[in-house]
Amino acid sequence: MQVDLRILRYDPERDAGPHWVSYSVEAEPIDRVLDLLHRVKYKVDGSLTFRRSCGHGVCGSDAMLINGRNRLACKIRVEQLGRRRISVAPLPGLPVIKDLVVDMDGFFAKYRSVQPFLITAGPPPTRERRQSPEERARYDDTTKCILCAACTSSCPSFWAQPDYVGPAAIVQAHRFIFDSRDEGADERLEILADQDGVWRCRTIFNCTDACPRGIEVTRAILEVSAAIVERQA
Amino acid sequence: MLIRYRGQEGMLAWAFHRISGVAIWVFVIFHIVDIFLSGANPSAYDTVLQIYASPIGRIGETLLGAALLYHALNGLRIIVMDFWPVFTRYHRQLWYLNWALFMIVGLPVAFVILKPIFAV
Amino acid sequence: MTQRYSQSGSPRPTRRGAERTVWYLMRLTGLALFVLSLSHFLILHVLYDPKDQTAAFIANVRWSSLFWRANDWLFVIVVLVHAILGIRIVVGDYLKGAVRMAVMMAFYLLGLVLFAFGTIVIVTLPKPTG
Amino acid sequence: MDQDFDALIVGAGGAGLWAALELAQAGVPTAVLTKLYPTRSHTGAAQGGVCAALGNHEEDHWEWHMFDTVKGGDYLTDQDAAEVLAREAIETVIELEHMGLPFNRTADGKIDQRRFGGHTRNFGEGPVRRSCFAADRTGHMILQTLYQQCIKVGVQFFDEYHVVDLLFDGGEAGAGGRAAGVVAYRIADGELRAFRAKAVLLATGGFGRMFRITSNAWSLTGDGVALAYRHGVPLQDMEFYQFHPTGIVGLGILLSEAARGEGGYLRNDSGERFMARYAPTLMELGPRDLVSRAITMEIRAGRGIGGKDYVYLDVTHLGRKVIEEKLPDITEFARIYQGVEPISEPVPIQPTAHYAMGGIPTDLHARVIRDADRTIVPGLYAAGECACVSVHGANRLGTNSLVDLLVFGRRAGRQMARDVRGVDLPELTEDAIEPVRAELRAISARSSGENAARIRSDLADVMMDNVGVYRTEELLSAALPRVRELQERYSRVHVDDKGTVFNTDLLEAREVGYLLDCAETTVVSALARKESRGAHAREDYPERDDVNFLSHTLAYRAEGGPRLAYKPVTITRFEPKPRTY
Ligand SMILES: Cc1cc2nc3c(=O)[nH]c(=O)nc-3n(C[C@H](O)[C@H](O)[C@H](O)COP(=O)(O)OP(=O)(O)OC[C@H]3O[C@@H](n4cnc5c(N)ncnc54)[C@H](O)[C@@H]3O)c2cc1C
Ligand code: HEM
Ligand code: SF4
Ligand code: F3S
Ligand code: FES
Repeated sequence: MQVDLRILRYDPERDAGPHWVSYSVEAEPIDRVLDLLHRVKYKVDGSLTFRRSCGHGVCGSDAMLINGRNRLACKIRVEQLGRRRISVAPLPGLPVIKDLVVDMDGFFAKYRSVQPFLITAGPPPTRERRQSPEERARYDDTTKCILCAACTSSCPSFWAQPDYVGPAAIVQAHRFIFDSRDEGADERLEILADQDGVWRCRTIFNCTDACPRGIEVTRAILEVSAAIVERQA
Repeated sequence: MLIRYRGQEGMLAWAFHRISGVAIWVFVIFHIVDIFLSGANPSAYDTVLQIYASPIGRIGETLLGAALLYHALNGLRIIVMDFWPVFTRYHRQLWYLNWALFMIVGLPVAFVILKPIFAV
Repeated sequence: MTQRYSQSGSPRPTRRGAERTVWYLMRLTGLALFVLSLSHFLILHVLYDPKDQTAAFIANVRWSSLFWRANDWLFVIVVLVHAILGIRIVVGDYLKGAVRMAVMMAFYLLGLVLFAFGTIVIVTLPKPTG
Repeated sequence: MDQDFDALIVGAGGAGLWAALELAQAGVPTAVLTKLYPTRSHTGAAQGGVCAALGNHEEDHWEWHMFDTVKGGDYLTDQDAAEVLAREAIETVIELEHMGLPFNRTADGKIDQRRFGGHTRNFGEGPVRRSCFAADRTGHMILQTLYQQCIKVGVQFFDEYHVVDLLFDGGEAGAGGRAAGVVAYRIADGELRAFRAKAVLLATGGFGRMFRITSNAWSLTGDGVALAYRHGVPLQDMEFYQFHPTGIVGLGILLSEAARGEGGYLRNDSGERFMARYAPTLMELGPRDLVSRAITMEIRAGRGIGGKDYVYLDVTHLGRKVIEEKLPDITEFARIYQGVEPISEPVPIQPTAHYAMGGIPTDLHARVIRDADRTIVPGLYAAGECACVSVHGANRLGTNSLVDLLVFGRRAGRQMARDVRGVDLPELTEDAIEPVRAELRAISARSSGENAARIRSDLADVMMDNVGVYRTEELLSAALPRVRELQERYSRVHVDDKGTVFNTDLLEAREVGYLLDCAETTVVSALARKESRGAHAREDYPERDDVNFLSHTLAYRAEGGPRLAYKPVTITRFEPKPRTY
């Protein structure tokens, strides 16, 4: 079948601003949007620019705004979109570099700001640290994050407050705060209790809806804010 | 952006919450001022009261009630999730529950408030 | 164009602020308002009809007891705290810099005025007459 | 515009990151250059696990692991390397746990382990639980954990810097030169920059994109391998390319061996567990080359599902709980990409190009060597999939690649930290970046010519059809001229995008050139190896021939096509024996 693929294109060296370009592409229902983008790039216009690597939803390269929602282009089938008309735009709220490529440096800087690494005191034991399956399960959900930015860039609170550390960074902090082996929770909670930390979340759930890994993002955020409040009490 | 992004229930719930919060503000300003008048200038207050009792006033009052009821119910939904994050899993259901309660409580109230318009 | 390589280290957020308290207060006042505002609305807009609520009615019936005066005074305070903090969030999302400061100042002032009005009327409204 | 470091690491997958960590901890000024953000590296796609003889469930010894590795590699494995691998696997896995890796746990809180293809107890008696795992996201967790540690110690990253050339001082790598740095193309704005260093590690991963059906990422184009080759380093054992038995039909996306490790079955059209005929002891847990061949035989014999080119992977009998808890990701892949529900239906699969056993030859300390005498190229190192130590021999066992990254990534970092002390920075001439600048300009300057994507697609077809699971003289010698023709077409490649900002068109065209180099050496090496060993299955020479071919192939770049030489295999403990499972 023919699909009308509309792409919000922008080349800083040629265009005054972003503009929609329409491509008529042959597609199977089982094709993914990434396949269509490749079809355009390889058969129509090689200058179409987007990131992608793994092609099956595990590397987090190709999050973009597809039919009004943030998703991974490699993980959404044409038939799931249910329309012959597909629109593709770069992730909202992040500076566009070219076509579908956005600047992720700020996103990663926020990620780094929450101390996303295990903090322990004292030398490690000779064998593995023990952790019960229950303790391991406590933070399982947030270990799945692939830092695709679909969540952060879908958040209206982030659009309004670009300094908001954002759901992805909180998810990463959550992964350590609730790891029984970690001893850096205080420091991390202190960071997230910042003005631009968890309090910016207005429980909008766009992040949870957008997460391609099915992480309960909002829940993680609220667990962190609850932990901060608890620590205060 | 807000319009381009096809948010789902959570985003709608938030948008309504914000709009209703601001709307109640407007009313609160009027309301405190007019009550103040009831002490400072009772006759002026009674004139203002006529506006509240008029059909337009009653419709406005219904809308205020709706905004307040929605904001209150959804505020509670947020608070519940804040203190028991597991409920985020059911945030949609909670929202629909809100609307059910909104209807159950809101319709009779609206009926009572609006009845005099038709009674005249 | 930004320097496109990662800075190492972990920049710590510096803007402390009382956001934690604000967040908590919003929830506490919200809970209180759930009771206060809904009961207020039900009593005064449903059980009684607005057209009956003349100045005399307020003075004679509604604020005939100290309890109701205290209740409504509390209500005014809680509403104002919640509403000011709430609008601060909204304004902060859409306005920046000096404009934001100016608008918030206006709201703080408005809040004070409203608090004064509310307090004055509750305290000074004459005791029931006749 | 130049930038100086003591050590440079090209690639931020598992191998590159661990090396970076070692160097940073040793206080060596280090930079990591990567064409993708580090967390996008393909190490993150690895699912099944990482083997180490921890013995958390049952008795296990590193000697057994070493034996399995040697036998799995069809005795082409260098046994000193396999010994290092099996021994150090244990401490690196423990170290990973200390870094915070969220392994699944046993009831008493230890690292959980499961079975994996080719891993056995007591020298082949039966399957053993050796693979340490974190659900079916082990690679993801390794990549994340190592990146986290790099952030912790403040490693300097140059994200989205595409390395397009290597620099040498005092002649090419193949002629006694010393590594002097790299040239990187900053993707964001097209700036070319020379980075100078005393030690350069190549950790750029594999090159599965030269095949049509592959589990590999789009970015796995053999950059480091081809660049080393172009500077005179021979490529070792390129004919050994692993096909993983269970790829999603048509797409190649991998359904991990973990599915079989947890007890999944393979079935043909009549529902038979056909592995009983090929590997009666290990059944579905036979090594990958054997299972892939078995599937191919079934399909050829018309026993594919409905006579088509695939068979079934059946996990339905494992039950919802096991499937959802231990295999969540691959369950999702089947649902999303095939519309199949693994809990109730068998999943259609076919072999998919997966892993390069061959690559840049190195010694046990990840130092690149340039001939059969193991002459070292000073300052140049390689680790990970792009390297060939050779620990995988003719066929890699499942999970051993991750072990390889950890063990030899770590060794590389340590060795580099030792080697840069007291050494001066090499000399770099002003115009060091000019050759590659000219090459890139030439591509951009052509206003018409060949389309790089077409060339890559044609290459993928040739390689899949002629250099796949089974090979013959006929197929291989037909492939060679076609690859050469593609190379000729490549000399006229052109791009649509003439800009400087994020020009993926240009970089992908460059990558196709790397793939062509990898493909040519693969075909030439495969033609010359007239035996069947591990992943290299020649139908015209079905037997292993230890008399003539118990040696590693080295393919040197030369006028008119690669020149081959051979290097002996290191045998320490285990004499070659017939390989049955
Ligand atoms: C789907 C799948 C599942 C797997 N499962 C397992 C498993 O369960 N167990 C196991 O042991 N192995 C598994 N493997 C194999 C294993 O994951 C890989 O061999 C291994 O991750 C390779 O790691 P690496 O560090 O060498 O390179 P990669 O992780 O591939 O990283 C390559 C790095 O090099 C960079 N790079 C490449 N070219 C350039 C350039 N020109 N300039 C700058 N940077 C560049 C990239 O940006 C990237 O950072 C699996 C592989 C696949 C594809
Ligand atoms: C009736 C009971 C009420 C409850 C339970 C309630 C609850 C809440 C809660 C929990 C929030 C925080 C939302 C968040 O952080 O995302 C909030 C925000 C807000 N409330 Fe209320 N509230 C009530 C009444 C009021 C009233 C009477 C006003 C009007 C003056 C008001 C104005 C606001 C405003 C302006 C916001 C900010 C909205 C936003 O962030 O988008 N609320 N309310
Ligand atoms: S939480 Fe989900 S949406 Fe957000 S970055 Fe991680 S994987 Fe992406
Ligand atoms: S969308 Fe934003 S407001 Fe909170 S719930 Fe998600 S972070
Ligand atoms: S390409 Fe890796 S997530 Fe889509």
